[in-house]
Amino acid sequence: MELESMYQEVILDHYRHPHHKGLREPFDAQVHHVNPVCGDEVTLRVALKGAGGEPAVADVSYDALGCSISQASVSVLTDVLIGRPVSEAMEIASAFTELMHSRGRAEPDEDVLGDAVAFTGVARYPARVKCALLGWMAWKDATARALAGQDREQG
Amino acid sequence: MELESMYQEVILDHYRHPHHKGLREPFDAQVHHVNPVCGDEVTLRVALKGAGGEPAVADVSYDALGCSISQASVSVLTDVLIGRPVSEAMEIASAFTELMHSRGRAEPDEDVLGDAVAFTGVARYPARVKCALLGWMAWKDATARALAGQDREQG
Amino acid sequence: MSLDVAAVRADFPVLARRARGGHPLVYLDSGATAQKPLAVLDAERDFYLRHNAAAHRGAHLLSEEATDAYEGARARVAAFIGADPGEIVFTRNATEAANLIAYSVGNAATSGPSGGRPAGPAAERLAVGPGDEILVTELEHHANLVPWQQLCLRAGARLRWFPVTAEGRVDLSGIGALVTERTKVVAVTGQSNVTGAMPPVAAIAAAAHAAGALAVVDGAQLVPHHSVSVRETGADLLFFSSHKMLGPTGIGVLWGRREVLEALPPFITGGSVIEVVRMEGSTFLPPPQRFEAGVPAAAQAVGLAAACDYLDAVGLDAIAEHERALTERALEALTAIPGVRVLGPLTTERRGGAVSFTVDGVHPHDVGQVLDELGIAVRTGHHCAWPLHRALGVQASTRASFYLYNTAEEVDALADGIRTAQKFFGAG
Amino acid sequence: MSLDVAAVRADFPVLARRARGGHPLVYLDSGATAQKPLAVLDAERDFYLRHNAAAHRGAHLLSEEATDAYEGARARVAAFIGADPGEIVFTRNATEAANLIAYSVGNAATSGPSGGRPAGPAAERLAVGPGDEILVTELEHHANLVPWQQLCLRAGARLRWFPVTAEGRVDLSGIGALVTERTKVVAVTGQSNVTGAMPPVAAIAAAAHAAGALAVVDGAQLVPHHSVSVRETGADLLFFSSHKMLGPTGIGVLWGRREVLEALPPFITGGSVIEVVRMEGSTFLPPPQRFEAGVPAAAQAVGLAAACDYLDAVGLDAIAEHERALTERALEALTAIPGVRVLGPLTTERRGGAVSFTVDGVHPHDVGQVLDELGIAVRTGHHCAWPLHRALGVQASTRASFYLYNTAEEVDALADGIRTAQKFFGAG
Ligand SMILES: Cc1ncc(COP(=O)(O)O)c(C=O)c1O
Ligand SMILES: Cc1ncc(COP(=O)(O)O)c(C=O)c1O
Repeated sequence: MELESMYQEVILDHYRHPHHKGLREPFDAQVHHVNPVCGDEVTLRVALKGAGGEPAVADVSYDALGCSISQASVSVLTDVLIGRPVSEAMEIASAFTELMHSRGRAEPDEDVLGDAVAFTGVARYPARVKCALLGWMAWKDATARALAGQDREQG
Repeated sequence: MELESMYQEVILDHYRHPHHKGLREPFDAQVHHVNPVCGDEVTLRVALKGAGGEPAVADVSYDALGCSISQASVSVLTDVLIGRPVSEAMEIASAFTELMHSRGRAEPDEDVLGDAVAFTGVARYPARVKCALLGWMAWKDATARALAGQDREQG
Repeated sequence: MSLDVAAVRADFPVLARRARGGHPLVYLDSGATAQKPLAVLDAERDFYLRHNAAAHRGAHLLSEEATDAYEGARARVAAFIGADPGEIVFTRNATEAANLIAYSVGNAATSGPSGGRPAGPAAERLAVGPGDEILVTELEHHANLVPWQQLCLRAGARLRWFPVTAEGRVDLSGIGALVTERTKVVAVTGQSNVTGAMPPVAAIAAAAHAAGALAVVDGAQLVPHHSVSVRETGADLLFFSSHKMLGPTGIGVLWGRREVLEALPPFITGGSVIEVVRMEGSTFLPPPQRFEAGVPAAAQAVGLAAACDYLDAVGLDAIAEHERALTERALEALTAIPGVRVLGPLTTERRGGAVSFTVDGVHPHDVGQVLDELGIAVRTGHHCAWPLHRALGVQASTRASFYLYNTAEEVDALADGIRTAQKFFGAG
Repeated sequence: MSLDVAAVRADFPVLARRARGGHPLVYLDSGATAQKPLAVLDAERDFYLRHNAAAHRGAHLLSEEATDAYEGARARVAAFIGADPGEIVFTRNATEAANLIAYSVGNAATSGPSGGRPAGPAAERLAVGPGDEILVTELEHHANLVPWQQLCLRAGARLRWFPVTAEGRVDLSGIGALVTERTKVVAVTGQSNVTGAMPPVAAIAAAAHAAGALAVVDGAQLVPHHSVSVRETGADLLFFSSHKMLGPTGIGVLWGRREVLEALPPFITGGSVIEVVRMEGSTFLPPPQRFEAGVPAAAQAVGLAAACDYLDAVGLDAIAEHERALTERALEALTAIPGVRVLGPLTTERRGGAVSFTVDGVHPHDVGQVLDELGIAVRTGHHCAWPLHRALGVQASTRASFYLYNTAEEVDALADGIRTAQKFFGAG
């Protein structure tokens, strides 16, 4: 079966034992994203810290309902992004998005993506790409809002 | 050419020299019918007379814009229907309608239809059936209105 | 009456293809769209190769032939559901047909059926405006729900609905309070695409009529699978899609009782629907022309007519019985698997062949993925019936749906596949 | 660049058939609908035979393939007109696309683009209500006229129009008075289906934009015959039909600038267009999904993409030049016949290949009948442009329209046929 190449052990581990799960204080922005096909949803919070002028990802916390791919993906995200400067995190998110749209033909860079390379096999299943990206899209959205300070107006 | 079988001499004669053309007084009902495909139109008036209880077609007058088939058909109509008891005229109109929907496969009854049998060939051309029926539909409509006395309310 | 599945399958070349991992394709997604027999593809191609022209838009030989083919298809579809040809409107799909009705009753406030200003009690009875109510059910496919929500937004009307029972059927207990003199339209599915439930449409239609409301039936899952005589449904309007009944994509059908269609103002306008056009305003033709704007989808109509021929040749009753047997087998097999919950009725009584289920501990997407890897095509998600899923307390489900070409072995493969998924994810 | 007509014709089997009286078919009615090359029919059939499934409605192999085919078709059509794939909405036909726009700007009064209540200056700029004006031309096909009339009826807005010149072109002399701050939409044809006139759409669009109005172009006769880059037209929205450009019936295209599509609320709603659905209300996806409700016409999209491939392989510029030469020949031949009046411009400058004419003393229906008897297929009537005919002082006309597969000999046959008709009816 090809299943193992899609559901890498890393993915199943994160699915069964998600990291950084739960919504935490403090946070600078919170978003709620939905996959319109299946109703999978994620509520995601971002807290930033200004380290020497360069903002960095202080915390990412979340609550999510969904399939193994969407759950594992957001869990991996927190491992990979927390602690990074925002600019670097954005680059990783872009690399991940690109990887997911590669149809499985891209050579992922493990130095950049860390555990997220495990999702390379998912990219061969276009219908699942949205699952893998759900949390990442939410993170990008929340971070953009946090940076724009929009959260303050929206409460 | 097959044209001659469609455009019978009778049809071309009526087209070039239409009978009973022009709008006349008195009349009991007037209608205006249009062929939505080509804009052909006919304004048609019916005058009835009550001959011993049985109403009859006293006059049919009209003004028409259209192709040879629609023009000739309304001209033939006046020849065939004027003077008949309404019930008989309605039967003739039904027979003509049926003939036109026969796809040219019907055996028309010349005793009933008179010159209108000349349109048998037209029935093989579905797109022209509407042309041939334009005046007849108008006549049926006008006669129904005349019978219902609707004209009085509508002026 | 019985059905020779092997003979049927031979008419559907796609069923012989291999799916993922070289597995034979097990197509259990006919509820989304059906496969097409060669006869349908041949009919469509033959039309293009020999008679293609704009139907109703010319007086030359080809356009006569195209018009005959198109109108012949209308008559064929009418016969298929026991209607008159003049009561059949070709639409883009079932969804467009639902929107046609919703927009038309909204338009009735400003437009008469033939154009101009609305007038008379018929127009008033139809027109939907502020204070009026539209009644649907919580089981509806989005196609028979969202257009009504949007109508209510535009018209200032109110949407109400019958709730769903735990068994996935329409709960009619509140019908007395729900159908009132404010109700303008009662729109209900003939067969749920999720639970398979077949609501008593005739009774619902009767209640609608008693209140002076229009009865609309979503026949998208009904017409492909049962012998339907539209008059027996009691409906005023009923719609369905070609692509779910072996026909081409790109065409759907709206049936309406003649008097109802005659009273409805146009929806989509342009060429072919008009009587007279002036810059200042236009008047409209009687139905069905009034509702078919633009060059029609003649080739698709011809393909749909061929699908009707095919279905009638196999026999709708034989098909329904075949599906019933498959559904029964599936219900038995699935309920026997620990951790599997079927979302609809557990018997085949007043129930069609959509079998949706959840698997404890395995998300529907993951169930579907394992099945796909085994060559088994099912649908995962909310199947365009999100409120129904919410009402049943689940976020999403996996759905197997059956048609005339499916076999008992395929049902067994489904059950085996579910067990494989459970094992893979360490559940069950 | 030149075009090998014989090679092209070999790809269209229908052109080899015999018409009435055993005459070879001379198909001069491509303005109504075009014939289809085998490549288009093969592409559609291949889709059904190998990849048929509901696009965007499943996670299994077939539905992935169907989605890829459908989205690939969208990208192909986008490339054909120099647009981004996200700006392409598949509709039922050009007519439905025009209605989509007309209904959507009407809906903008009560609905925001993603659902909910409308808000913000973008919504206000779009929404059409009482006191607003829609501007069209007297040349329009009913598809780009009647939907606007109906919008005005619903919204209490006012329809205004550019008149037509004696030559059959748009008379722009009054543009200063016609385009005002009340103008919400300016909708104009890219090429008249009757006179062939090609209005200066970029200039009209610029005037519309200066007044803050939307510029809509009916590309139904433009896109099939010229290399079109939508951005150069200046339009905000432009639509056309597949069946007039060698593609299948049952599908059309609406192109819109991204910001414009994003600001427009949904028209037809149901499955596939939604983000979240609750019984209480729904929210909608971004374009193009927002505008494509229901299972899409995937097979037809694939066929249309194949038609784009075919047209690009022959070359749009070569096709335009070929048609220009045929049109020139036709204009010369027809104007040389006493009693024949051509209804459009008499040169090929800013003029496409629709040649409509009247024959003194012979009604268009009778001209068409004689031509049909000679195997020549033309269109007779008002060609869904009744106001234009009225403005030109004629009740109806006969129209010959050309495409890549027509020949100079066919043009000559047309002229001979007209003379035969004159002789038969003793005219001219
Ligand atoms: C200029 C023009 N606009 C719009 C249309 C409508 O196209 P359709 O009938 O395919 O919707 C046509 C053709 O009928 C046309 O020629
Ligand atoms: C019950 C039901 N209604 C309506 C529809 C809509 O059909 P379509 O998408 O062909 O318009 C579907 C299928 O998608 C359905 O299952």
